[in-house]
Amino acid sequence: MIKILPKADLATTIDQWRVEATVYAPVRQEEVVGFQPLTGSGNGCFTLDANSRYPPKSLFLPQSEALFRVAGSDLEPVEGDLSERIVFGIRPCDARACQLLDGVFAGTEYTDPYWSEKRRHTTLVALGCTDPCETCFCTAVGSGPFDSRGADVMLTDIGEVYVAQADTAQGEALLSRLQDASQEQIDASSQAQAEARAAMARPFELDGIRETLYGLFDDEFWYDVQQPCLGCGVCTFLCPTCHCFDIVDEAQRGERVRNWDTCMFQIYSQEASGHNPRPTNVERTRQRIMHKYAYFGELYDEVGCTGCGRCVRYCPAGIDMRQIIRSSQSRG
Amino acid sequence: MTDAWTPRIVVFQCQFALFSAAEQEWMDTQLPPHIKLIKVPCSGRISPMFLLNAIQGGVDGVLINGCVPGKCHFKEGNLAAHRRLDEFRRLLTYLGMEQDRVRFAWIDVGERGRIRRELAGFEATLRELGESRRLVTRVPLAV
Amino acid sequence: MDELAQAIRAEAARLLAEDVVDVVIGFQAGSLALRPQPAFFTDASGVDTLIYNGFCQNNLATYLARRSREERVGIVCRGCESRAIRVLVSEHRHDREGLYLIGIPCEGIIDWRKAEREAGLGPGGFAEVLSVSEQGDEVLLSTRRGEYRLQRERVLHDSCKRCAYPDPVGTDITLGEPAGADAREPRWGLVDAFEALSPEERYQSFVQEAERCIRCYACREACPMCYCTECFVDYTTPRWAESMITPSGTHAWHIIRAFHQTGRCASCGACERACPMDIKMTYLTDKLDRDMLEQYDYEVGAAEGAPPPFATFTLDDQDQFVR
Amino acid sequence: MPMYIARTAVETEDHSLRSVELAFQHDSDRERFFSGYRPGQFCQLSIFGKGEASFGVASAAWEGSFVRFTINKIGVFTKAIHGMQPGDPIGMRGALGTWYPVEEWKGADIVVIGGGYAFTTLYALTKHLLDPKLRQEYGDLTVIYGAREPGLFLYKPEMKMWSRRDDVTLFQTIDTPREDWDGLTGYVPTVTKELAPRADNAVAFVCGPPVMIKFTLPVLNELGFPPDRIYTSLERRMKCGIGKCGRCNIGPKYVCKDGPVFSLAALGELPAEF
Repeated sequence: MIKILPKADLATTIDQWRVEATVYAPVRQEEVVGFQPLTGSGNGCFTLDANSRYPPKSLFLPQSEALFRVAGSDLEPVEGDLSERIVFGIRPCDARACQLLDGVFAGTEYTDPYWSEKRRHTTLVALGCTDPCETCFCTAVGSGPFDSRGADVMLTDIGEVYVAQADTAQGEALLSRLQDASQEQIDASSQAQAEARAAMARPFELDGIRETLYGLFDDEFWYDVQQPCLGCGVCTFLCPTCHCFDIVDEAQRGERVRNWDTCMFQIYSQEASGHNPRPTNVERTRQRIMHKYAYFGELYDEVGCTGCGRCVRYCPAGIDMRQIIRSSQSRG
Repeated sequence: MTDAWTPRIVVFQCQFALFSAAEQEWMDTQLPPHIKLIKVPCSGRISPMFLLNAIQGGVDGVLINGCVPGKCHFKEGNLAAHRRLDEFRRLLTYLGMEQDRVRFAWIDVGERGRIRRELAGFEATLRELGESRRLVTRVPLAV
Repeated sequence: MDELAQAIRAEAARLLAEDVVDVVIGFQAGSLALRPQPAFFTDASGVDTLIYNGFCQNNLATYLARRSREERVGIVCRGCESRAIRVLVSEHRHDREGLYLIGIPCEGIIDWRKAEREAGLGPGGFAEVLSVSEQGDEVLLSTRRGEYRLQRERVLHDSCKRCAYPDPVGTDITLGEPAGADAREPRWGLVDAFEALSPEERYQSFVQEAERCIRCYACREACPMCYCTECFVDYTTPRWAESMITPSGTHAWHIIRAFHQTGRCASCGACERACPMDIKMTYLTDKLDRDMLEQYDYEVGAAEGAPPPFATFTLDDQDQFVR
Repeated sequence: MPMYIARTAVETEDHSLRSVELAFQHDSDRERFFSGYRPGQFCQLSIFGKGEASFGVASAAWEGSFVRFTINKIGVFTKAIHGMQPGDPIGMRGALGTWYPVEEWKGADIVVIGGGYAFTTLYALTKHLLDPKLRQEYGDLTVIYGAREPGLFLYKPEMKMWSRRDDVTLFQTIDTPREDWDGLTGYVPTVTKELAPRADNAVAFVCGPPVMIKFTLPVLNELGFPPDRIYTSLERRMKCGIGKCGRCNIGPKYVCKDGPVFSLAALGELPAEF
């Protein structure tokens, strides 16, 4: 189903959506863009010129989430917010990240109810990237600026209107009231998509990356690439596909909670006995890269990176994932 | 705020600070329920994190009770405590906490009855300040 | 600037060739034009890639605590780095004999986010900065959409504008011409402005700033002074700071982190530059720095061997025991 | 599932290890647990306010309707368990992970090699094999068990019984000679080499501290055990127990879900991160 969403009608359309669901959109606070539930109407409430800095995976895997509460000697489930949600303006890389994480949380023998329930009640309206950023590399990791996997609706900006393509029943339901796109508009959107794709740099090819990395497992390579690394959690916390978490009892709150965790922290794999299988930043860096580019692929047949570029842009030590992959290939 | 409101006070007390067994006995057993006594080996043991935890947990006032300069059982624990905690109080005040919520009482030998006066005076100050609000963010531990 | 980079390169090459040090810590070009990267040179023939410019934003002293004490380290240092190193040496994190300080004057670090904003780039402008150059008071960004000329003063990092020590102290060699100690803005301007607010405004401002925190601890890791083996936030017995992304947890983090820097912070601003969420917290450490100066006449790293205020207590303090 | 503490016992002289036997609050839970449990698996134990942690099960199914764990007092959680009394409630998830696949090796000789307090799941395995209904389905059963000193052996009464039985051969060894010890001395790898259990038609199950495992595996290789007939159990810091929280992976395998028991052959295919 292909419809059009004129930019002039955007605010009213979103207002209509807000009657039945909570609409999340990228909102700028100071200089930081993040997804927030819209409380007012009008185009001024949100910003579409930049991707969110904080990854929208938090809508399904909040950074801190109570799993259950203890009341006396009983366990009480924590009432999650399961109202219908529409996420407007999520970028293809982040929507695709949600699809990859479905593999982790919903696709295996154990289904994570906290993730899955929130996913089920959410419609993702993705905004394709007609003007990708310098740090974007989605095309290199098997995706692209209009990859609609994970999204329910894909919007393509062709000037006055967005061409809106629905790929799922949820998406079709959302668009049902909109006007059909003309063939001319559809063609324009295909052209815009092709141009964006062609304009993107392709920093590396994925062929044989798994073998390359396995081959380098015990190589000095990891020592070299990790030297400037500070061992903070920026890359993993801003990453749309990093999903590791810690489970903690906050006794004072009476809750068992899970918090995002990161393989870059020393205590992440520290065992109670004091033994740490990843004792230095070298092993930890290797783990981060290999989880995305080797292990994830073995488990789910995809690279666990969507090329959003957040880790590249915000690394305080200027470490660049693309560069690491490239040098692994020239070294391996 | 009603008249029924009573400020909650935490006292961090150096175990050597009172010098008098009778007063210590009173502190240990007779304190009213709104005052919680936490004894430490020396005022130098009081970490800024103790203070922050108390303030975040909604205590209305923290009294730090130690020995006067020169009379520390460990020579200079109280001096270290004073420099550190006084600066920490300044930092919390900078962030909006009322300075008088943290009070020091350095008690010398022979100052019998001083601790009671300090507590009474502190309570009066806290009543004027009212309930602590800023920086109070933590679910208090049920005691 | 290029001359300075040449001089650093030559000195680094000499140190390595003459086996004075095992490694030289400096900068090299990163994959993004605005983001040079800390680099570690172990071979005189490899120093060609060493660079220096105003975009070099890391405090290199951070890497000292991460390296073996046996290693002889040459380190490129500006004012803030050299003061941080003094503290590290006084705290026995590294032996001064094992260090070779290559001092350089600092014109102030350019904030890449400000530069992008000023040029209307950044995420949203989406134009690639292909190269940068510094020409006197101007910074030139060239992109595929054209060139942007920026006023250096407008894009300097906030901490650098208040810097009172742009020239390094206690170095083994100092390259370039002294930058001079004229702070561009009043040194305690941030503290004064904050103190002028009402207590409620101060509190709300702190709360709002902390709200964005994602507890990635980039501020901790970027800080040369944060080298504890186990950080207080990671303690579980007792749990000093709530583990969750809650006001309680993040407030405790920022307050205690700052407080642990009392009398130790060299005001380099690396914590702010590292923050992925643009959180500004140097008004806390500035406040503590000013207090130390006013109370104990102590300046972090300004004098060799000066005892830090929290490690010295004298009976003269008596006068200050007000109650 | 809700459990309660049925019995606790101090295991070692230094009081650092304590065994707790847990009983089920609900019969349905008990049936479900024992229908699935195999020796080598672990459970997540949970005390609210203290957290959750993973422990290998140290009892065999036929021993009775309890589940035993032997726990080293080392952190917040284990300290809390040590302080618990019979009747206290405790939460349990499991059994989780893979097990020592003895059912695939009927007719073979079994060699069990353990060190320190990692002997827990190996005890479960040995005890499982000593089930009168099962014992005759296997060949010789040899147990090599090392500890730093005599007081640190677990399950002393049971060990005494095993040493008297003729359907199991038990060798206990301590690290350095002592006057009050007349058994074997020396580290487990060395002792294993000296005892040289027959490798043809035998399967080895190894568990112990990382350094012991590291040096025992080459010894077994030398003795002629091929990698697919050596199993070991690994330890990692775990949180979720079901392969989602990330931390316990070795390459693409999660120790909690795809382990903790791996054959050496399987480990050989993974990156050398253990």
